[in-house]
Amino acid sequence: MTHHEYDVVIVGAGGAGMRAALESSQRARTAVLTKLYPTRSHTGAAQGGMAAALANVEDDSAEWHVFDTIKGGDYLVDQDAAEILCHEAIDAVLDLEKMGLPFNRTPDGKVDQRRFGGHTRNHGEAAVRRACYSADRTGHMILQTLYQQCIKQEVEFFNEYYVLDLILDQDPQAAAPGEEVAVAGVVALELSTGDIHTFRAKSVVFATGGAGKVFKTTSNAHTLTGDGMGIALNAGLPLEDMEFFQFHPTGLAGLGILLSEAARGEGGILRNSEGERFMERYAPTIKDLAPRDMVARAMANEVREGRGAGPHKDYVLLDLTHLEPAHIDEKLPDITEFARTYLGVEPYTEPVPVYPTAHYAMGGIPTTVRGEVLRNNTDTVKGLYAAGECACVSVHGANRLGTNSLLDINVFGRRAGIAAAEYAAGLDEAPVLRDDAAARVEAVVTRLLATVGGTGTERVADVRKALQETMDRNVQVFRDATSLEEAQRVVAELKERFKDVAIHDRGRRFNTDLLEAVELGFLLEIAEVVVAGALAREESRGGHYREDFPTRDDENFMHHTMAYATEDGVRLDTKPVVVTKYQPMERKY
Amino acid sequence: MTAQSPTRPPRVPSGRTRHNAEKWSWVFMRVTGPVLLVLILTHLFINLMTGDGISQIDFAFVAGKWASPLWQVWDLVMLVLALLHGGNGMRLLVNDYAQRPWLRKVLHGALGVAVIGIIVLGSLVIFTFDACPVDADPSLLPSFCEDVR
Amino acid sequence: MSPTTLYRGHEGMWMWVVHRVTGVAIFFFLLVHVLDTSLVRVSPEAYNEVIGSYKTPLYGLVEAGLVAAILLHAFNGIRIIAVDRSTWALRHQRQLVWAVWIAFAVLMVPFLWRHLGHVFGGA
Amino acid sequence: MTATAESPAVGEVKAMQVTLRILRTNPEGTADHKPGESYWQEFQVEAHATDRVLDALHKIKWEQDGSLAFRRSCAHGVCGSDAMRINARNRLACKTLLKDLNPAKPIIVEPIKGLPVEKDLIVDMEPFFASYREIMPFLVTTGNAPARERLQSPEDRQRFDDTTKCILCAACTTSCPVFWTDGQYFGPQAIVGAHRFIFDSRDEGQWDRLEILNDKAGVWKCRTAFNCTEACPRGIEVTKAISEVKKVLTTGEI
Ligand SMILES: Cc1cc2nc3c(=O)[nH]c(=O)nc-3n(C[C@H](O)[C@H](O)[C@H](O)COP(=O)(O)OP(=O)(O)OC[C@H]3O[C@@H](n4cnc5c(N)ncnc54)[C@H](O)[C@@H]3O)c2cc1C
Ligand code: HEM
Ligand code: SF4
Ligand code: F3S
Ligand code: FES
Repeated sequence: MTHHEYDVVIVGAGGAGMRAALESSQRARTAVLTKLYPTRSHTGAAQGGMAAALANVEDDSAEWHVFDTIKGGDYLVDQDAAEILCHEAIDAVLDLEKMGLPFNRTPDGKVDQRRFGGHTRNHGEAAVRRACYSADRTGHMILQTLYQQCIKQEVEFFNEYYVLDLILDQDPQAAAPGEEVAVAGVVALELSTGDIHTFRAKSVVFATGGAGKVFKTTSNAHTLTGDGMGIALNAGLPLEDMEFFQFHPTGLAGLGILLSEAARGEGGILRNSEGERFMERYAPTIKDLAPRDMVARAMANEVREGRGAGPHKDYVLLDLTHLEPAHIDEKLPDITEFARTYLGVEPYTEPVPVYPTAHYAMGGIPTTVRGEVLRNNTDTVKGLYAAGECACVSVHGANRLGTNSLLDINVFGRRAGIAAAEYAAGLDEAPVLRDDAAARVEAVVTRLLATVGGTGTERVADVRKALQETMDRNVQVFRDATSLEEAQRVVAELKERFKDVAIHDRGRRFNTDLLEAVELGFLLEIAEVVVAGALAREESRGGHYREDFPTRDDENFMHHTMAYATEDGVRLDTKPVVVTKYQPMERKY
Repeated sequence: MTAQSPTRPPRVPSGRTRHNAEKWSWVFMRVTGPVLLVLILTHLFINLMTGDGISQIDFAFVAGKWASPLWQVWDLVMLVLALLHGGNGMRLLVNDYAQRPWLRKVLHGALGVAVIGIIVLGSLVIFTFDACPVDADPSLLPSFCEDVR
Repeated sequence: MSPTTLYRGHEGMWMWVVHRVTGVAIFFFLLVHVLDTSLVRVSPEAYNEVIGSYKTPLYGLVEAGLVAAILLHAFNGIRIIAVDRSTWALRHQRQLVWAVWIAFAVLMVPFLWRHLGHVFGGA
Repeated sequence: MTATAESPAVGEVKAMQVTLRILRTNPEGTADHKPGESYWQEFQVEAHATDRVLDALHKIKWEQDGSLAFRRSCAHGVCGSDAMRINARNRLACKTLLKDLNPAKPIIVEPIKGLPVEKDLIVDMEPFFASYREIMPFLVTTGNAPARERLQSPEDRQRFDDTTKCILCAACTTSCPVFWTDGQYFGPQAIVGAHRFIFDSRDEGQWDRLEILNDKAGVWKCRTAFNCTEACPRGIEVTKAISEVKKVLTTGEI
């Protein structure tokens, strides 16, 4: 076992982690731990763009952006956070440009902008061009640019170090309200050797990304298993609003690979089997560019009512055939290539089969606008920060607008990095790591490895597949009490089965078999929280749609969900929504 | 994998580049190549395709050719360029395959000696060549030797 | 040695191999060729004797191989230069490889016909 | 248990048997093999023609042999994790469909060549990333940053568009015969990485970068073998990028 000491430890090297690292490493001794090489992070898969009211091509204002974000999030957005997000957006984009990010340009050389769902002019009048982009690989460019800046700044990376546990100086659930709970460090597994490392740190920033792999059909990478969220939950911290999961309308049918909303921003049209542009019925003003939850539901509804295309009538069509091939090649080269490679469909001439795909966790580790992690509705954990998809500030509320996440990781990644470094600077010494800090990780690893060729009878892959299938079937775009209870039962059963999984790899080096088991553990915990939250929220709002409660119920549910893992299962609590300017209204487009 | 902190490359002052040896080697190969093409193909054509081809080659043939200063210069240029081009090509190969520094040194040395040695030898032969050595069997000599005598 | 397979590169990679191999072959031949030609400085007898010993069918074949090597190396060298200089050539490098082989064949066939005639046809 | 067949989206494709021959290496050894020894192992899996090689590898790992080690993340060709040698050519496992491989014959899967193998299909990427870091892959500017964005015309932006697509998968570098001969060569990826900045009108560090590439281990090592261009899963014209850098170095003009 190896021991390390740093001022700041950042877990995750996606957009949020590296943006934080750029700030923190200028101010404090910083280590970045990541289970993947930084450039493999899923930020690189983001396609469409990053929102900022630059007004480079059309009249726009940050205030309109704030309104769209709040309305898009079905009023569950904390409005103070949304104001920060949208006002700091402009500098966030300009900072990236100055770091070298190659945005597409307007003829006069400025950063070009395109339309995206839910982003409107003057509080909903018409779609506005607000998304700054780089073809259809904006996330790739952000990830590369941030990594390049990290190289320039000589940020210290620990690549392929898998963080398994967070060490606090006391149990946050046992601590009285107001009492100080502080972070002491993290424990990580070095994948190439199987060695366990402890990192003592004054501040820790979690930026571990999403948890899309709780679902079967997802745009998310195999590695997006909600580790950070799971670790926080295990450490006694709450997760916020986990029942809100975004289903992106246009995943490649059957595969879930994402085709960016930019396809519709550039003029693509959704059609059902009858060739009808059905979004005209659901959102007469902005049609195909309505927020994702609405489009996804509309699609699922078309399929349900028998207007789906294909042999099984189980998808709808994204039609790009009326666009110029040259325009497609310039603006959407990658996603059209996906359609060719994976479905054998030529988007120039044929419509592309699409169906909603699990995409984005609106919920996550609750934080303040400085990125400080909350351990209940009011108290923060000293020195602990979170940013990016694993965090919930909450700027996305019940439904995230497209392009607001790349924005989120930059704005709040930066804020978390600064706050973490400043906190570390004000602290003489980090809390001492308990002697048994690594014990829990050792125990987990040892327990799992002990099943090698031994007593375990379950396969990780089988349990995971059962989980993903039940989540797809029961907790997807449409939910109701029956489906959710079914999911709850299955997840509980799978948690039992998980205790009996066998690891087939006998070694310690690059034991990816072991990793998948650990990841499955996190997925199960997260699924449990998602389902519990969804069952309790007896209303429909944003990405959460209950068929048995099809309307929004501001009277009883205009609050965030806070979920805690306890001995006897998930404990749910609520947290008020911060409302500054915009009172909830009906959401129409 | 161990923790790595990226090392920044040593900064060189901005401006044009300084170490150009490999560049010139690259350019040299590309300049000499086409010249060699003309020189060698003509050489091959005259020696192997005209007259009796390969069977015609003997002392008299060589001596006959070198009686003309054109062919003397031709062969000399061809010799020098081919050796420099080939020698440099071999140097590139050594760089690619000989990993150990000492081996590289030895091979580079051997190459240098061979190339210089052969160039010197070849030039001497061409310039000090005597088409009609006095003590030779006249039947082996080019026909014009009779006039000389 | 680990039991890996041979990389299945395309024309470019194989022509790289050809260029290397022929370059080296020509180089070593050149060393020998200069040495034997130097014998003209020793005496006509010495030169003719050595050259005469080359006039066997076997050596005739070697000679043919050498010419083949030079032609291939030369034409491919031109292709490499073209590829470095023009984007068109770069994008059509595969077709150019075939052009190299065609040019090679066009010169090799008459040469072989003549040369092998001399080698095997007596004289 | 849950043995439901995955149903492909478009059209019905029937399942078939494919054989994968995988070059394996276990640093800790197995019952039959010494630590670090490489050996071939065959697996049969049930698959669809539209499946990717990555799906087949997952099937093996999930259903037959959990110890099979390989990297992967995004599963759709954008993260660069899973470059490997499939039927003796570098490709991304997640971008290679079985139907494009003649599944009647065994599919041969090996780690990429020229980097130390750590386990099965996992190689040590450190030397590769070290080369990338060496060419100063970041925008270099002097003077005060402007208040707004630096302007750049769409034409100037277009000049380096191709090389911005790189996902650092190493398929190019590890397919280059010159890279195999000696570990000295920076490799095509590093040149692609440098190209992306050299031709960026906003950058002022071009000549520092060019100086590095002008070195013994730099662009002049490239023998235009084109394996890199053919291997690049992002369709980057790698050899063209290298050639453009050579041109700048010989003409002195960017
Ligand atoms: C296909 C796709 C397209 C998208 N398009 C857009 C778009 O156009 N616009 C937009 O705004 N948003 C988009 N999004 C959403 C957005 O890309 C993500 O939400 C965002 O990139 C998340 O960034 P992150 O830094 O939080 O996490 P990630 O980039 O996922 O990074 C997570 C990091 O955490 C590390 N990590 C995870 N677990 C551990 C552990 N246990 N130990 C150590 N390290 C760990 C990983 O190695 C990785 O480095 C898209 C998402 C997807 C999937
Ligand atoms: C006949 C005309 C010739 C032409 C047009 C020619 C052209 C070239 C070119 C362009 C190169 C550089 C290749 C590269 O950098 O990728 C080269 C390399 C080389 N040449 Fe020639 N050449 C010719 C004759 C010769 C001769 C006569 C010899 C031997 C004496 C020779 C030996 C070599 C060698 C050894 C290399 C290095 C190969 C390598 O690095 O892979 N060449 N040639
Ligand atoms: S240039 Fe292409 S092959 Fe090479 S690392 Fe980049 S993406 Fe991979
Ligand atoms: S394969 Fe290698 S030799 Fe050059 S063209 Fe590509 S770098
Ligand atoms: S898994 Fe990401 S590129 Fe293949």
